[in-house]
Amino acid sequence: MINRLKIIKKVRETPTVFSLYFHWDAEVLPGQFVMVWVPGYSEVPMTVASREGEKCITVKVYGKTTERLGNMGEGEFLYLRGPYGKPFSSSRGKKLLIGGGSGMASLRSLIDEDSTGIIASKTSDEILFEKDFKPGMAICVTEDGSRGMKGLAPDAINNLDLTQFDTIYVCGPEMMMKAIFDMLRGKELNVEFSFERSMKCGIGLCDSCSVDGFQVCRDGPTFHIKEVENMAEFGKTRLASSGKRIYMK
Amino acid sequence: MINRLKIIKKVRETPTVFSLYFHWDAEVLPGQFVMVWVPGYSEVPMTVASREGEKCITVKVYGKTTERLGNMGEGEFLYLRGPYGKPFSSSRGKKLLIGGGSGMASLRSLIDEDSTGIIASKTSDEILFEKDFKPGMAICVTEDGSRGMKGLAPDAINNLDLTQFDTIYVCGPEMMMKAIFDMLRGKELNVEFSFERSMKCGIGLCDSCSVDGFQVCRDGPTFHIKEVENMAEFGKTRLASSGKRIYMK
Amino acid sequence: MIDLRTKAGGIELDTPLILASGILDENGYTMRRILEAGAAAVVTKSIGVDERNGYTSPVVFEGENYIINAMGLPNPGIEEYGGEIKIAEEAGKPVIGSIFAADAPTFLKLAGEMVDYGVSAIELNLSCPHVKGFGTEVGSDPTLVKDIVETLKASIDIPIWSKLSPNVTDIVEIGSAASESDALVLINTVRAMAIDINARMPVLTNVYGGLSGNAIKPVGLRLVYEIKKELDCNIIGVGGIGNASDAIEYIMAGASAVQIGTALWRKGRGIFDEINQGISGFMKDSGIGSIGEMIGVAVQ
Amino acid sequence: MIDLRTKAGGIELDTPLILASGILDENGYTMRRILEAGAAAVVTKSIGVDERNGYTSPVVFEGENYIINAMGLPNPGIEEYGGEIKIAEEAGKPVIGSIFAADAPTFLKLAGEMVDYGVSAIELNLSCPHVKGFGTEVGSDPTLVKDIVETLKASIDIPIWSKLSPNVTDIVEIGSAASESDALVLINTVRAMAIDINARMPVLTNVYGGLSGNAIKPVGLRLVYEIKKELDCNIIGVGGIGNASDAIEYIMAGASAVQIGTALWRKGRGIFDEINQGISGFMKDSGIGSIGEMIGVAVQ
Ligand SMILES: Cc1cc2nc3c(=O)[nH]c(=O)nc-3n(C[C@H](O)[C@H](O)[C@H](O)COP(=O)(O)OP(=O)(O)OC[C@H]3O[C@@H](n4cnc5c(N)ncnc54)[C@H](O)[C@@H]3O)c2cc1C
Ligand SMILES: Cc1cc2nc3c(=O)[nH]c(=O)nc-3n(C[C@H](O)[C@H](O)[C@H](O)COP(=O)(O)OP(=O)(O)OC[C@H]3O[C@@H](n4cnc5c(N)ncnc54)[C@H](O)[C@@H]3O)c2cc1C
Ligand SMILES: Cc1cc2nc3c(=O)[nH]c(=O)nc-3n(C[C@H](O)[C@H](O)[C@H](O)COP(=O)(O)O)c2cc1C
Ligand SMILES: Cc1cc2nc3c(=O)[nH]c(=O)nc-3n(C[C@H](O)[C@H](O)[C@H](O)COP(=O)(O)O)c2cc1C
Ligand code: FES
Ligand code: FES
Repeated sequence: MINRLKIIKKVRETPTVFSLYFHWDAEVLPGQFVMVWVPGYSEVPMTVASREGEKCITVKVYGKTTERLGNMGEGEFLYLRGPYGKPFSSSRGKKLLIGGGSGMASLRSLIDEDSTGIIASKTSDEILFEKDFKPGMAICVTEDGSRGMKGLAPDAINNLDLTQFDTIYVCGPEMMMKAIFDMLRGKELNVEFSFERSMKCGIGLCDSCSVDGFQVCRDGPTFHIKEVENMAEFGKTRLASSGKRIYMK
Repeated sequence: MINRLKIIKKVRETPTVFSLYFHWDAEVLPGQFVMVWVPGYSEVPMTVASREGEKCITVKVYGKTTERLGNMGEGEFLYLRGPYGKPFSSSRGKKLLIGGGSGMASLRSLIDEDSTGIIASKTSDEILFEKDFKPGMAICVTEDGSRGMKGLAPDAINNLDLTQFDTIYVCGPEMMMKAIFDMLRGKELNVEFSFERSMKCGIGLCDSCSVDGFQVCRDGPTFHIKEVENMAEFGKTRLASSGKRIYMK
Repeated sequence: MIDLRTKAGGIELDTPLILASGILDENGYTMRRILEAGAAAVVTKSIGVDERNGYTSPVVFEGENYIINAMGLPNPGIEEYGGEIKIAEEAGKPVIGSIFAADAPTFLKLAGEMVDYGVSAIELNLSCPHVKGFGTEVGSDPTLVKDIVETLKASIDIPIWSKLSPNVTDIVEIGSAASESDALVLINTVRAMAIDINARMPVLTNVYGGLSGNAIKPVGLRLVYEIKKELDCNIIGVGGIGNASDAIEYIMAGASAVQIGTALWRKGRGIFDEINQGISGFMKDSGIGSIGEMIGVAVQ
Repeated sequence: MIDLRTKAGGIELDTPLILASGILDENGYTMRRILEAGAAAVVTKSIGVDERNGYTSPVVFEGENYIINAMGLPNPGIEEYGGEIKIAEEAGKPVIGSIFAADAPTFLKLAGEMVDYGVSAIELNLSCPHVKGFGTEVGSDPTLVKDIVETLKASIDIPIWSKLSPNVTDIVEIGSAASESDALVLINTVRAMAIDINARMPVLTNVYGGLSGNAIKPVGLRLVYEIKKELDCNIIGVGGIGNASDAIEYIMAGASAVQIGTALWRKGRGIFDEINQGISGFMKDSGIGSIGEMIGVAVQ
């Protein structure tokens, strides 16, 4: 079943990131996603956040389909199916949210009074959701140093006492998550990752999103650090659209 | 879905009528029926009664399929689908049950402290369920006079004050029901009939059971006398297995 | 008020909803009641020359969202059937006479009698999947189909509809053979069966039957779309239509009207009104003024 | 302990449950995990000579009890695929290599490479319904099918399975053409489509796709039964199997083993254990000692 939902509000978050708000009576838990069909273009996975009583997707423009989504306005319609995937196992307590690139979009539902954010991006332009955190609770990191710390997300972690957090949530490019994973593994911390592998079916049939035999669309996208520890493919290899094995660098 | 249910008890009611008891957790209301499949034979409609905490069908042997059913014993299996049909609209209060032939089987669920029965059959051998009524509450009518009154069901009705009954229920051969209908129509009595037209699908598709555009399997088998009043086909014509119109006599 | 009228297969219909052949159309009183309940037309049970009782029960198997049937083309024979049509016609709406036979001359004879009974169109059953010598066995042979359709078109003055089977390798080939028809009716049931593992045998006495209902909608839709795209002829869609969206999908795939059969099982006669209202509601919300505006719009 | 072993298509299996081609079998790690979860064997994604990305999304449409897919045969090409098979084989169970091509020489080349990769059998995809030039377009031509099967049987030493399509008029004709195969695998998906009435267009980018899941079970069962009855060859059943009863129905219709695909959508990997247990339970309750005792018992 494909849902057709009217865009009731559009917010420009950065020059390339837009939030599209809509009414939808489905129950969506933090970490779950939908497959958004843009007729005539393609279908892409997007995390859904519940914001201000409405649902919302936050789209970072990368290619043709996300560009079309970014150009959509109030009154236009979203076509989507879902929600899919395993939500984060907990969303309460003292939280550290580490988001790189559009990854922060997947964590947005979790932002509350108790959350600290590490928001990583290339430049200051692309810093996402800083204002959604309590003042002083968002740490920005940019590759060019144009905002906050200069560096990458892992660099920001070094300065924090991680044991103060009930849960640490991480979402971003796989190589960034891998770097963070390598820092945090074996530390008895409660860490949940949200994976972003390319998806075709979204429902556990096509194998295009799989990591170590787990379907990110079904067994994930959220995985606990304990599950990630045994993954031979994580941060190392993935399949291209054809199924050809590609080695990440 | 075809249910397979073990026969846990068999009771011989008359030389040609047998009750087969079984456990079944479906909710079946008085007046509803099932389609009983006898593999290798055929599939036939049978009313289900709830008796002594179990379900039960009471089979009068007419042809090959009912003969095979009559020969089945404890431990053998019934295959059936349903329940189907509209139940009687009420089953409380002071009741008069008029059953002819195997028709009394369809009324069995209704027999209680408050019921009076008119049990009609050809001979004394075939009187059904007399003992299920309170002593003195069952009036027997036989065509040959071998038990109770000599005559047909309608003859027994003449002696009763019908206004004392909250509901009158009638089931039997259509010509018998027609005779009773002709006696009772226009009398402001609350009468419900249970029709027995031959059935193929049991689910409102094949048209073989229809009376005046109503499907006995779906709109019936129970009909209120007010509904019967407008039926041009009732007691007059029916379709043969081929669909050929047959005039009843 | 939304206008639901449509012209399909050479006849005018108040709404796009027609009762499909073989469902509740053996008895004239039933057809009349279905017309009164909101069907724009009914197609009769398929009628042959001789009386047939059909197969011994079980003749239907009930799945969760589908039916498999092997009725075996029961029918009283064309001579006896006129009375039923007369009763149905009292509703003042079109009755379409469905007929089955093995060759063109017999089809012609049956059609001629149907014309005498006053039907508005003839539907040729070239597609029943479970009776030897009829239906699909006839309808999967393009030469025979062409012969039958052309013979009837040459002598019969009312519209001729050809009901085709999904059980063929190449529907476009068969559709072309039948392209002189005033409408192609797509689809009849998909050949199928059911087994009971406790009884260790097929449930239907005839073993093979035809699958209908919800489960075949994606198949019917595909055949309608394919024929519309490749042959662009007049089409009446049938197969698994159970709600307004299903009906609109068929129309957008190219159907000028649709037939409803198995859905009567779950929803009863009320389905005609329900779907008519659903289509009106959709058209209103979408700013669509007529059925014609929707026909085939999804075809790329 | 109930013995679930079966011999199907020339190989020995611990249980009758095999993963169907195209579902969770592009990545070696996934196949390995499915084998560990209880599948007795896996069939790989269909592999061709050249790398293909498949179609642009949407490539699946989700119905209530069915899926329509048009993946478009994405695959890395035979040269690249060996590594995945190696990973899958670590589970120590049979891996069957599915291949697609347009002619016998290409099928032969692909099969040769699969043999080198160590697969236990070859499955010929003669039935994908939505890619031009492959699948059903090949598999509906009896002469071509015969040529392909005989060419492979003459040179390849491991068992050859032919996976056939339900989208043909006469399955017995195609089955006969492929009868030298060690098993016929029935069925691939049924050609179908979905339309979105709001978008007013087909949902799948490729328009046409293949119907799978619960909705096609009665069709698959019929084809297995028909082939068993008419040709009495070794059969592997597939199509809409979602629980133990479905699997047993296929076995009673004549299948020596079954494949499971779309059911993983609703039930995940756990389905293999669930169905194995269900089959054991049924056999115990019914006093059946081996899978072999059930094969084809429903065929009349
Ligand atoms: C579970 C899940 C949840 C997601 N949630 C969100 C979300 O909430 N918001 C959001 O903006 N995106 C999200 N994504 C990513 C999003 O699906 C992709 O960005 C989108 O599919 C790109 O589509 P496109 O057709 O516009 O770009 P494409 O044409 O597919 O890509 C254009 C270029 O951008 C690159 N690219 C595409 N996506 C990414 C990416 N995510 N990171 C880095 N490079 C990329 C491609 O490699 C390519 O070079 C999610 C992905 C997954 C798997
Ligand atoms: C809704 C409904 C509920 C029913 N409930 C019961 C029930 O609870 N118990 C029960 O015993 N029967 C019941 N019947 C009748 C029962 O279905 C038939 O008796 C049965 O189908 C006969 O099958 P057969 O194959 O044995 O006989 P057939 O071979 O079909 O018939 C053999 C001969 O008996 C005649 N015959 C068959 N049935 C009847 C009948 N009911 N009355 C008079 N003559 C008949 C036939 O005309 C034929 O001449 C019910 C019927 C309906 C429609
Ligand atoms: C019980 C039953 C009987 C049918 N009999 C006929 C028939 O006599 N002639 C015919 O052309 N089609 C017959 N059909 C096929 C239907 O007309 C229709 O094509 C098919 O069922 C698909 O539509 P549906 O899914 O809406 O039922 C029959 C179908 C059913 C279920
Ligand atoms: C997403 C998807 C991809 C498929 N890909 C292939 C394939 O590459 N080769 C093939 O022979 N069959 C393929 N099939 C068909 C399945 O193997 C199977 O025959 C069909 O889906 C019916 O079984 P099911 O109902 O259990 O899924 C695919 C099916 C699906 C749903
Ligand atoms: S996207 Fe297809 S299995 Fe995950
Ligand atoms: S028995 Fe078929 S309609 Fe009633």
